Amino acid sequence: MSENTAMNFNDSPEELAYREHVCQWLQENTDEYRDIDFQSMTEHEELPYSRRWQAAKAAAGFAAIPLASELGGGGGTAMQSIIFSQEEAKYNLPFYGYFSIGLGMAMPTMATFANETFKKQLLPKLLSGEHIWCQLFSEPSAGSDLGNVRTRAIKDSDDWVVNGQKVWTTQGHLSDYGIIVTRSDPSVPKHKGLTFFFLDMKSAGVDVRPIKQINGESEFNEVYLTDVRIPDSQRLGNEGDGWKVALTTLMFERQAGSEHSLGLLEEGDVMDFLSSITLDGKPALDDSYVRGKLADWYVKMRGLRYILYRRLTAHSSGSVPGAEAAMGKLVEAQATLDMTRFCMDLLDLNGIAITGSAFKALPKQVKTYLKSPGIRIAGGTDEILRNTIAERVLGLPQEIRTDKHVPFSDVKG
Amino acid sequence: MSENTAMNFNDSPEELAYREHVCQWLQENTDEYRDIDFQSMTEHEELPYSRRWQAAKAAAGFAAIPLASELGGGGGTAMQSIIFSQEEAKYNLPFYGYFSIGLGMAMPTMATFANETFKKQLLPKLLSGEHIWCQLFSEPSAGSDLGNVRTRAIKDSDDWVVNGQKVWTTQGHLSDYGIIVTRSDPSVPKHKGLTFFFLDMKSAGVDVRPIKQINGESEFNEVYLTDVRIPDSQRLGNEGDGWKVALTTLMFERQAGSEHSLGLLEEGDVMDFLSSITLDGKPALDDSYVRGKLADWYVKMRGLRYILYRRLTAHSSGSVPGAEAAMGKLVEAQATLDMTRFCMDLLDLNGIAITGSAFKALPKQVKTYLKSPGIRIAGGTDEILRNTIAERVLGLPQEIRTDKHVPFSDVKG
Amino acid sequence: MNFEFSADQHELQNQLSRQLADAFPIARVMRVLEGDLAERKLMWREFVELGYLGMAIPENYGGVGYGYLELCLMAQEIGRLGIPVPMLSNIYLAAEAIVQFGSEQQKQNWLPKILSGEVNATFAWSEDDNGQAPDVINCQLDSGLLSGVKTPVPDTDMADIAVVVANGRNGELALCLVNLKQQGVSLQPLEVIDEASPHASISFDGAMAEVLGGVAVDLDRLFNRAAVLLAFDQVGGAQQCLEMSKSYAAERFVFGRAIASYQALKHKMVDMYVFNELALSHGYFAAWALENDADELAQAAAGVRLAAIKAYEYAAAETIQIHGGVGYTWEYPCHIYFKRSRIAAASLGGKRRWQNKLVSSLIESGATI
Amino acid sequence: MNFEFSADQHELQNQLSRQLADAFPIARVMRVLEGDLAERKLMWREFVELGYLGMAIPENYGGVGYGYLELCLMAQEIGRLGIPVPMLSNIYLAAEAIVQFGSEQQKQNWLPKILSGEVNATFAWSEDDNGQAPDVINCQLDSGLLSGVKTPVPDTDMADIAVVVANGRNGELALCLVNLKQQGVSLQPLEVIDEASPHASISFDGAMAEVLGGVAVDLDRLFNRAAVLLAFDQVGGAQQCLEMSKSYAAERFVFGRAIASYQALKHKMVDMYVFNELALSHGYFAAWALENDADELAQAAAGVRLAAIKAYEYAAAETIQIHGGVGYTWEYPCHIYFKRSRIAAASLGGKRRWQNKLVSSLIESGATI
Repeated sequence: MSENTAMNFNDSPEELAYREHVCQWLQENTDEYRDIDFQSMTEHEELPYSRRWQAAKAAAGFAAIPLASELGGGGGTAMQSIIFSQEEAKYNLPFYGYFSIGLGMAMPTMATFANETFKKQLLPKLLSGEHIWCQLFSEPSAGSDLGNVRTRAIKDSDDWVVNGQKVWTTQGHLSDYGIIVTRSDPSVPKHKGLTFFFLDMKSAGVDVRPIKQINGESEFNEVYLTDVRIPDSQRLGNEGDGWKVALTTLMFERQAGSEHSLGLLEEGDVMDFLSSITLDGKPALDDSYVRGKLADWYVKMRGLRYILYRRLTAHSSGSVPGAEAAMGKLVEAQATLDMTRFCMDLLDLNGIAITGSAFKALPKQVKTYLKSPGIRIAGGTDEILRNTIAERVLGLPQEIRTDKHVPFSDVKG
Repeated sequence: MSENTAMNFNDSPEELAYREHVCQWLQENTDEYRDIDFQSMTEHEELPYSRRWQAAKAAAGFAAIPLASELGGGGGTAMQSIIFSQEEAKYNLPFYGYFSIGLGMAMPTMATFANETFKKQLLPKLLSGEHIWCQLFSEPSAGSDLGNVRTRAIKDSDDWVVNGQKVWTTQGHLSDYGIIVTRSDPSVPKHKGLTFFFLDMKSAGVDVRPIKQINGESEFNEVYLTDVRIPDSQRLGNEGDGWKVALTTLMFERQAGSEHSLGLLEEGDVMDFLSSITLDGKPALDDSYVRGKLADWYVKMRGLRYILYRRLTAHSSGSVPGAEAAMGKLVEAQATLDMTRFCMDLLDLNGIAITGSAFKALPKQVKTYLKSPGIRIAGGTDEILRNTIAERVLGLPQEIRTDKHVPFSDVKG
Repeated sequence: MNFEFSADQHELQNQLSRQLADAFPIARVMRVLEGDLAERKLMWREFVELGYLGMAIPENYGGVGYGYLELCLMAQEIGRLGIPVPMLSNIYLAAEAIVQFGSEQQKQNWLPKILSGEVNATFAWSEDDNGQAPDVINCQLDSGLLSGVKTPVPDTDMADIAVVVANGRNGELALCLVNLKQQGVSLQPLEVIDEASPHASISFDGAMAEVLGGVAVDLDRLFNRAAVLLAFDQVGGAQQCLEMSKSYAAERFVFGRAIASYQALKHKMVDMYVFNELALSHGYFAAWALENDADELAQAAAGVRLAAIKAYEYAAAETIQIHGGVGYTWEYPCHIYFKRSRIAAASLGGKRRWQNKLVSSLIESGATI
Repeated sequence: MNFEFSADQHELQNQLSRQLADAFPIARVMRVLEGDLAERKLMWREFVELGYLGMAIPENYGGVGYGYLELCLMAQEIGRLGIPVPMLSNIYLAAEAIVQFGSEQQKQNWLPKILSGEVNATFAWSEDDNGQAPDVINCQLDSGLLSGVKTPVPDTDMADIAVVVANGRNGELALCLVNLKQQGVSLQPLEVIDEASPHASISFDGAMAEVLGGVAVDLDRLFNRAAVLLAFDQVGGAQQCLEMSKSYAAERFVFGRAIASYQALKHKMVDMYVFNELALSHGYFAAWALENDADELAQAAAGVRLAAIKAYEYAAAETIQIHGGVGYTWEYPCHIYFKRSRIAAASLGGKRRWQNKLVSSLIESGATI
């Protein structure tokens, strides 16, 4: 329920104070990055800068602002986190997304389920960027249907022996640690026989292979696990409770992710581009076809921002973000593809060139063209997100399921 | 398979000869209707004219051109039927759709399944417009799912006693005869216990009640059947074969219907309207927003016409129209609503007025606004049509069905 | 930053929701659609008597003295129930025009009468001109006499007076108050797509008219303010369409399953939900801008108007589709919303006009999408 | 009226389909995407040797002497298999320009060389100008010497000569033939979104150029003709995307069911099918107009181009979506089509330009939608 305070679209006095604090800290701590061209660096060239920036944020309490302090976070508000992100975005800084799976998923899960020794040993290094973490959930036949995990874990004295294949492992090739869902008992229905661990990615038998994407880059990996031994002490949650632990992790992810938009094609990119070109000799922004499209996207993109603000207010008053957070990605992913195509189209044949374009704003759009199909899939396809919203927000009935209540070993597919 | 003749978008010599024949006949036989204002007539005022026109067409062999002669039709080609329709549309004539269910569905079904006495007695009067026929298929819980029919037929010596309720009966209130699907055996699975009849709509116990639509008109009816006796001689097909007979009827309907588009918002209406107005002081057709929309609709509406032409050529060489005919209604129904809204929108508040508009073309669009939701439903909703195309044209698997192979009396809903 | 109505405001909304649902059941709305305009007048009188009409108007003019945030929430509840009361023409436009542009004396003279229901006002801006330019007005005001034709004018079954958009003698836009019950004013009722929303052409032939405030008025500002309020009505209607869809789809079985379990309909309802949430969230921002008379009002109003048109038109058409055949019958309430959604989309000017306003305001303010 | 290709034409298409599938398996296409341009040259040589290149060109110029209907069907098969051969620049534009506008001697000189693969031509029209007006060309042809920059120019990895759109001395549009292997011509390769479709900037600095035919040429006519042929390539690609989607969806199980049984994906594939059929059917009309040089060509070309852009872009994006994660990997062939679909959408100018052309031709001809 909302507080009994007036709706206010501007910073409250407390927020303003926090913003000033953030601004001052950023001013004092970002000089060393200001003139570095991170865009043209390789991952390995950039990573040391990223770690350094992350360590600075951790030392100053900005590394995990909204995460509860008992989970290792800053215990701040979601609004503070947004304020920090808004201000941080104004500076030239190295990419710090390497740490987001660790901070958003691994850290709260570890804080909830790991023993004290591991927490003390690992969480500070996670927070400071010394360690990179990944998550090993998806498999070739367990994407939308996470319950379909086949990677097998068999108990062997104090260890578990794990065999199988994981896929879509973001930053797997850089990771020190990972969290993983395995099948420990195939004789019970699919959601009941899973067990959750964390593992050292340097363990024997872990083979990380980059997946080449359609844009030629490799952000994801396949991870082959061959007789990988995981100590039972690295089990998170009870044997057979892997599904529940995974849901908890995903809920943490949703909380962490709910504050940000994809930002592939950032606000202003489209407007800037359209301001810079002419059509048939007149400014593109005078053209009524262009204006109509622009208005459509404004309604979507700006609407998502307002939805986010509403969620933040709700979050600030203690409510947990529900599946309606899926809406943001659903709308933005499609809009990104549409905006991208539209911008490219207005330039005729010049719209296909990544280099050599006279239009400064465009290479970003062109690169986004090859990324946008991926964002409509990663983290839940449009169709899965619609199912989620239909069932969890609108309360509509589930699809008929033929794979429930039967032993996993009997499920088709 | 196509003939080995060159693609030709113009009339062949035979077609040209037929067109000339049609043109001449129309010129000679339409004078009496030329100056009559049918638009402002009531149904009962117009109907005698409609019957007279239908009788004239029947006498000249134009009443059911494409229907096989063994089914009572003209035995002509689909192309001839199109040519006749194209030329007929150029004249001011009374509405002749009253006879289309009779000609398209009842006549071929009767010709296939009724006994010789009935055929001799009834088909000529159907063809000449003396009798109007309706079909009694849908029920309150048997719309998309025709197999769900509950209207009960119980054998009683040489008669069947029929009780139940039918709905969406077009022209039911005008009809002399109807064809009807009933459930004769609820103890077998849903598609197996149906039996098909024709009945005299003046029989005791037949109560026809018009359904008021959202536009205030009533094209459809509910028909309540209370102890209606139908002689067994009026059974069409075997007892329990009602599903098969109904599918045959629907196939005939598809053949008859496949040659025409909905034509609610006819070609040219939108273009005419846009040519007649200005936006911000400039011709609407100069506006690039308007041009973009117009181009989109051209692609759809003109594309449908070319699809129709392709189907006609296929039809001419003997192939039976498949479920791809569903595509026409699917695309046109949505496009009609969109075009309608768009035209109304450009006139701001003037776009809501049926009378009093300065823009001659508009009242048609405004009336279409209140009709278009109906055409997205009648004859199969968008969703059912997509299922049909998916399963019958693309060969994709059916939905999981829980209502097959169980006695109808046990089916939920 | 607090992007939520207050607890008190939500409580007021709940209370309104209950009161209005009790007083104006769908059967009464249907009676109006059937052409029973006496019922409409009765509903309006009862609505006035509930005492919320002057929600955003100061108490010294007969108002309740809440604010625009509360008025937005009331609009949402009216829209949800599809109640055929003349809020847009009478309150969001005419009364608001008097508040914004009227002299002190005009406010004191007219507002209490309007808010008590003693006088019903309407707002006449549209003209039957092929020019389709927003600012091309042919009605002429000269020495206190008004001549020209306004069409369509809403709610003419009830209106006693009209606030009319006209050209002043020097060519500036002027608003004037005209008593409709005088010689020199004649009404010609029009058939429009919504039977519950009577409109007419009004001819003025040298009718006496009282100029509102100074001669040059900022009509855009008035339309922006009304657009925010109308958008809440639209969102309320769209939300109700989703609710009706959910209920019907849960109860209707086809092929042995509730139709709500089919992905085609589930995903359609998700799309409704998404459009509704986008519109509602634009509404939050616009309501704040309206209440605070913020610089962002023009942009916020255009944004919420476009979002609300989209949401309502989609929801109203698709709830008919989800209902199938019965959705197309007069008996089911879907058409109340299908008709209202179109009237709302047209009432302050169509989509293209607001797209242009939005982009112009983006360019002016240097804002980005 | 006969709205179908002849039995012979369909037989030719089947034969082509088999031959091309045998000769150019997807693995070879993938090799080109990996940057192996030698493989691309090899594929082109093999393609030339199949002997169909001059499908629509008279035998006395080294052609095969079929017609444009057959060339359309070949384009469809090339598009279906995503073969990275330079048909648009070399055959549909450059060779066609020589056929349409060249002198008899130019035809005899150049066409046999192009059709035998002895000389590869490209077509250079685009310039890097913010003006974005179709007819604003800055390249200047003066006394047989060409100066200016064309960018992007397609298929520059193979091209020996280019047909270049330039301004003649009197300001009329001119086409000229330029040997690219001469001093005064320099190439700057560009990175574009499709690795299998090399493009470059070409600077001409007083390069020797041979004017094609008379000086003023009807460039629209050439683009209209090429648009029809390219559209068949696009439709072939779109159809292949649907086929890949159907196969994958039949084999992939989620929640215990083939994903092809979920309505969300079934209906998506139906939408692909509908867009494809609309485009193909516009294609039939346009192919007829092309073959018969009908008055309707301009309208038919714009119609099929817009329909084909829509169909291909939808199918190529949605086949990735239906494939899920693997669809976004390099390993699966979806991206061949996703990239080709965008290059095709840009290659003869974007959607807005063709919308304008379509509506202009509708207005001119008094046609209706």
